[in-house]
Amino acid sequence: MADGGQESLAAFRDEIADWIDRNAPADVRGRDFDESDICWGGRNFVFKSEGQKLWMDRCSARGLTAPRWDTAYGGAGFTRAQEKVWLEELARLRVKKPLESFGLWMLGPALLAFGTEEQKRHYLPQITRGEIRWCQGYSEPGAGSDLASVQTFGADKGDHWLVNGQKIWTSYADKADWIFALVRTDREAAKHKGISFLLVDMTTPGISTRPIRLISGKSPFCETFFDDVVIPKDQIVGEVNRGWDVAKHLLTHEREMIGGGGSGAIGARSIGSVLADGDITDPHTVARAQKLEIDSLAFGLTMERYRDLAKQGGVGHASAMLKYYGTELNKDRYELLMTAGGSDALAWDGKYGALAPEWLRTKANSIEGGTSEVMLDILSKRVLELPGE
Amino acid sequence: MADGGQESLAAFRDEIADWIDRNAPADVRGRDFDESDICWGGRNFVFKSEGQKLWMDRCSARGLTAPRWDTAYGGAGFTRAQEKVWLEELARLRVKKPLESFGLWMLGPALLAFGTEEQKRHYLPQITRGEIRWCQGYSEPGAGSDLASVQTFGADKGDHWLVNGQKIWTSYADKADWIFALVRTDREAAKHKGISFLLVDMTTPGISTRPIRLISGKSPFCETFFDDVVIPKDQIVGEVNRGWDVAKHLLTHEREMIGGGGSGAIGARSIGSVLADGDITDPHTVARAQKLEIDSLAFGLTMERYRDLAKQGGVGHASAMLKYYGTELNKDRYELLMTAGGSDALAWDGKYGALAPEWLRTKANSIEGGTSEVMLDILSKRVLELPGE
Amino acid sequence: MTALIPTEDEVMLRDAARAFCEAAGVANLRAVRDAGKPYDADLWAEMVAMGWAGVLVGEDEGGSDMGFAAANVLAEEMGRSLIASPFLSSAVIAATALRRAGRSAAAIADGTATYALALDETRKFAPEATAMEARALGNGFVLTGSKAFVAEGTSASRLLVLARAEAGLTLFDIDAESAGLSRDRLALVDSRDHAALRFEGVEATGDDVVGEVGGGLVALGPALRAGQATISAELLGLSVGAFAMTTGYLKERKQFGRVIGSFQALQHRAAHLFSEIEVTASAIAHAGRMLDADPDNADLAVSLAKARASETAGLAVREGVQMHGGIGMTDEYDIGFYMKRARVGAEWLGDYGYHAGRVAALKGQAAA
Amino acid sequence: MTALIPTEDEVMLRDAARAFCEAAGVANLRAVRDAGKPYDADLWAEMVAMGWAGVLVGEDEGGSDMGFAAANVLAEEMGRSLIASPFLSSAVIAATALRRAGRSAAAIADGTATYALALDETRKFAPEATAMEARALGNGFVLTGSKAFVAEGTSASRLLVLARAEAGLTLFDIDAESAGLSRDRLALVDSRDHAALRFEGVEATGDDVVGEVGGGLVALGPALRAGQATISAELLGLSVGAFAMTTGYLKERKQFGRVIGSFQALQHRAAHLFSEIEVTASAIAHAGRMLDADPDNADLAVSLAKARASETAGLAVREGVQMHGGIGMTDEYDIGFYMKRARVGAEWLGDYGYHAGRVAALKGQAAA
Repeated sequence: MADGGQESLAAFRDEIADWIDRNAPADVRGRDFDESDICWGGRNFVFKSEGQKLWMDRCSARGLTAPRWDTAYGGAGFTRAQEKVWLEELARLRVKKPLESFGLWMLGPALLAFGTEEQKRHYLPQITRGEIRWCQGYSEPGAGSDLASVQTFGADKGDHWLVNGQKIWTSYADKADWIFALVRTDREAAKHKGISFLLVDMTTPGISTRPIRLISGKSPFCETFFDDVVIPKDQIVGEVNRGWDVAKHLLTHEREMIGGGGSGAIGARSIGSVLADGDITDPHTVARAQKLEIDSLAFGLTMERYRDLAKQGGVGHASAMLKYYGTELNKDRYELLMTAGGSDALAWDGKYGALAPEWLRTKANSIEGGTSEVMLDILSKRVLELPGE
Repeated sequence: MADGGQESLAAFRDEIADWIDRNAPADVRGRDFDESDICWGGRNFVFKSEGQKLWMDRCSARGLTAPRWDTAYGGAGFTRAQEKVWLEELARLRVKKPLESFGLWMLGPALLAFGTEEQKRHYLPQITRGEIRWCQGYSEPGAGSDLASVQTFGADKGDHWLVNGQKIWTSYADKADWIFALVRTDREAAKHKGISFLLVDMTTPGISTRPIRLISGKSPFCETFFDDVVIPKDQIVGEVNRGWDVAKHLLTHEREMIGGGGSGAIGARSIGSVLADGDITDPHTVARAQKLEIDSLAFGLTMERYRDLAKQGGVGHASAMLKYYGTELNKDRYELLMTAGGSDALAWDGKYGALAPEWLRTKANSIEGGTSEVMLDILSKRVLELPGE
Repeated sequence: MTALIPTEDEVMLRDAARAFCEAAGVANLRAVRDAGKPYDADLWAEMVAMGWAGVLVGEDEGGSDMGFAAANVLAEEMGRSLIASPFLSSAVIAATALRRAGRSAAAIADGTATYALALDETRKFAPEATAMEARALGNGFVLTGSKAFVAEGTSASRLLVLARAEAGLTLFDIDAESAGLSRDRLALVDSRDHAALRFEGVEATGDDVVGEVGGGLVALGPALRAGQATISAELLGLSVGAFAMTTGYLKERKQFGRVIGSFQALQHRAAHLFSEIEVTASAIAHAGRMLDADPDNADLAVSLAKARASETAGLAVREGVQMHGGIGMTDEYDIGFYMKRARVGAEWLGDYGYHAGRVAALKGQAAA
Repeated sequence: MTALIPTEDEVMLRDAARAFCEAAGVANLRAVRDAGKPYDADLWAEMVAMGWAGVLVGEDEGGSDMGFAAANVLAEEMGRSLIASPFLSSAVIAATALRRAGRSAAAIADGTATYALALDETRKFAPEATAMEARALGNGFVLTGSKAFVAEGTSASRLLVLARAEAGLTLFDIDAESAGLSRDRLALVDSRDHAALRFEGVEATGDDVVGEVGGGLVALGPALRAGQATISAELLGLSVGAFAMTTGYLKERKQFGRVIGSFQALQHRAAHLFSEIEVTASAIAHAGRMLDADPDNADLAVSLAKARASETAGLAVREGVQMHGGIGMTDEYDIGFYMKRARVGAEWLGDYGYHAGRVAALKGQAAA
């Protein structure tokens, strides 16, 4: 389909709407979806309904699970404008997305940028068809914000690496089929220079996982252990010891996903939903609620303005501001919700549902995907150009 | 007078009260005093009234302008307890203090600690009699918080130093008779090692002063210029190139004077005085006023608690907390007063008097006597023992 | 009034309490949680044996009668290590109420009884708005209604209940196993014992009234002040404990090739938090002294303490979790327990807004 | 609605305005102050010549009619360099009021008249509470009362005055030299032209009424929104100017042997301030767009802008002075001028609390 003007886009809209309407089963339509409705795919995935599986299969057959990817790799070859129309029509018709996954969000873009043609043709269609579910192996205990301090080591054994070490914060590692991981392959090189970006089948002997319990309760996060794991040499993306380039590329991607706290990814309850009972009149809580409303509105406009700026040529490192401000704002919002909710808000599962665990979970907003402190460092050094020590 | 128990202290109280009552002229009694009532002494001082001079002379004849100094140096040889009684009785009888000066507060203590016997006998009585008014020459343009980066240089000319350079923030330099100043006397030595503490007659050829106008209006501060100023070698306190020891001693003293923002030295209007009209009901201002009240009360108790701690053996560097917290609190107080005062508070001299210039003046609270940043550095390194870079 | 620093006796008490509480540590609360227990009964028995349960009970009743400042010392140390126990509800609040009303508190001191305070009916602390009905029946009363947020509510053997009789609010001292009373455990974030209570025609006799019929707030006043001061002390201890854990971590954790405590931005935030804790400590010390010296005029001191302590604890735990980074988010690490207890403690017996309003009202009166 | 980033035209306007305002610089305000003048008349004449005075006046009346977003661009640049002029009072507020009422604003566009808005009577912005009397007399009115805080009050040749007639609040357009009117200069901290006005039987004709008798708030509404948005833009520019001065200083000033901008604690505070300024800039951009696209529904956007701008400017100047240290306290250095203007700008046309309350009320309606 050509990258046409408004006219052909309107025709495209009709066409895609019609296709959705004809193909989306009842199970994936017309109601409020929650987290349990997400289709993650993969070998072990338990579909919520037959319709969920049918919808994924029908979409992937048309390349619609990765609409902007080339048809050669299982995509639909859409333009950005067409992808937008597809998503708009899904929303309008109240039909849920066919597939979500770290493969689509992260590994795919990395392979498209750094993979060999062979890798693209092998791995990408597995992702678009929902056959293989990926997880991400970056962080390590003791690394924290300093992601490049990778200790997991792959010893060069000729035709394979022998990997030992430990990853942490590997979301859904216990459910994933493969993992893409940063592994140190040269201990002598400078910190950022000796890392490789490896692809590993989770069923390889020597890999084990353990879920992490958070202060907010159960979580999708795991620890993942590598104990003499054999990884063939062709399971690398990019060059040996140049994995940091791939990782940086993906981190930028990730930051954009997590940022923008006031809405979207992080999710946010409205203050009114808890304050509305009208029995909270003390000036401290009222003033905080008003300020939060103001700051949230202005932050929402800022996300909009930055999208406009991005279209015009990019915002560069200033996007770190969105991550910083949005996550701090979201934490403030939940602190206020807890105050407004009073003793009714203190239960793990009470009058306001899971408000308390949500509140605790927001505390990670300003840690994951780059801490607030790292964001402020980026802003001061890259944007304000304040000198190093 | 012996350092007696409660009984002899009671007798002392009667005696001193009786003496005050018989000797204090009407001019120095029984009304609210303001800054213009302060007796600073010195060659050029214009006494506000005959009684003001009489009271200074009568007190100094009894050593009461420096009650705790030895009688050999013009003091009264009081114990700390006796001095407290003297001050209490002055307050009770609503009689003002006979003399205030940098000589009493700062140079005197420095001479007592570091001066020769000859210097003490020469300079201290001039101070207690209000004959010589001193000012302080520490800061330099470009030095700021880094007091030891003294650039004013005294070249060794055998029997004298030839001094060139510039001081800033020399309070009342335009009214003072002598200045005590930090002068670099060795450019080769380490930063803190090549400084001497010199005493200089302001009438010495080559010294000039210029008042500094602040954002809040006129101020007692001056710039003081040294242009080939000849300073005899005996006008030094302590050893050559060891002036930093003297300065450090005095800085501790100064910090204690400036600290404790909520009351005393810095002065503070009550919020009620401006908020009381009752037309300010917005939750933001009300919440800020309530919080300020809470924090001020708790800070007042903290000053009390630290005094108790000090009596028990000292608080060490934790006193930097009082300077930090008190001055920040006072700035908050004046920001709130300006909000509460609305447009009536915006005038240089309006419904609330000099509220606006007072507000602007508070901005210096967290700069002078060690910035808030320096205080936080002291707390983190000396009290919390967090490591250096 | 005694100075705002601890007396020699208080220093000794503090040192002993600290050693005891640190030996149990946060591990004790974790074990209590994992076992689904209200608190560690053996640990509480030891506290009783040390005289802590009787800290506010007269010596004639077997108490140690050490006073409110001493109770604060104990609560602060429990807060540092997050020790769960009926100390505040029973040994502080109930003991004070019973003693002031001339009733025996011997069972509290010797540990044969523990009390809970059944007061809050809505999500915010508002004693004056109590709606639970106490209908007169013969010489006694019948209690009907519900209580929403009762600390130690499932484990207490007795309850102090505020209810509305015809003559006004009245405080009752009843058996927690009374007929018509049901207690539902609330699973709150701090993993301690809380319950929602339903009273369906629970009978009380005239002897069960604490103080005067219609004088419930008078009877409860001194107990509330004591409880508010002591939860403030616990929150102060909690702040100190979280802060110590955090500065400890700052000194050992390395990132980007250096100890993170060497980063000046974190240093200044830590120094600021230190300052807030110090200022709050003064308010707590003052509240303890006022309660011992002039309890009926301690309202301002107590509200000042509770407002400061609630706010400071919030800051201490937020900075604590953030400065710990990812590890601070894991249940395996202790800092999250501090955050959860700080939240509940900030809410209980009046939040920041409630006590800030009290301070403003009381200062307004003083100025008038 | 147009995107929240400047159009090409706006970029050109901004660049031209920036060059002009920076050439004058804070030195211009300093000279105005030291000479005791309300503003630099020559500079204002140049602005008029460039079409700035007519930015909101129709082309049929000799205006440049560029719209509200453009007025914001100009105000932001004036704020950056603290240029004093009658721009807001005359070219924005009065021009909007007159134009909406179908009256001529030609004299504003060509600079032959400047206007002041005589509104506030007490220390806080409260148009609804206006008490000044407009007594009917024949076909006209007699105005009696006082106005407390009138920007450009001594220099304006004409006044917009809100007063209370029998039919309700009414807006008048009168000669500033009318008999019975006295104007006393207020020496406010920002060194700009402000006055207190006394009206003692000042006569106005029916023709002097802007809009309808009794419809004063209707007539004033669009003008107030425009003025509130534009003072917000000025405050944003002021924040940006103060911040640029501060980061410049951080990069050059040395202490303890290093550039102070290398201290991480200052870096993080600067980065936070940068974030606040960026977020406020979005609110200002949005208000400009809303006023151009849908002015009668711009209340929320305008109050959002004024609340954010007032708060951000306060933070920018407090950090500015503190980070400059001692030199920032001296009159010789410019940063203090920013602090003073920020204070007056935060107060004028409604402070943070006023506009926060408006936002809450308007959002409440929207949700209902």
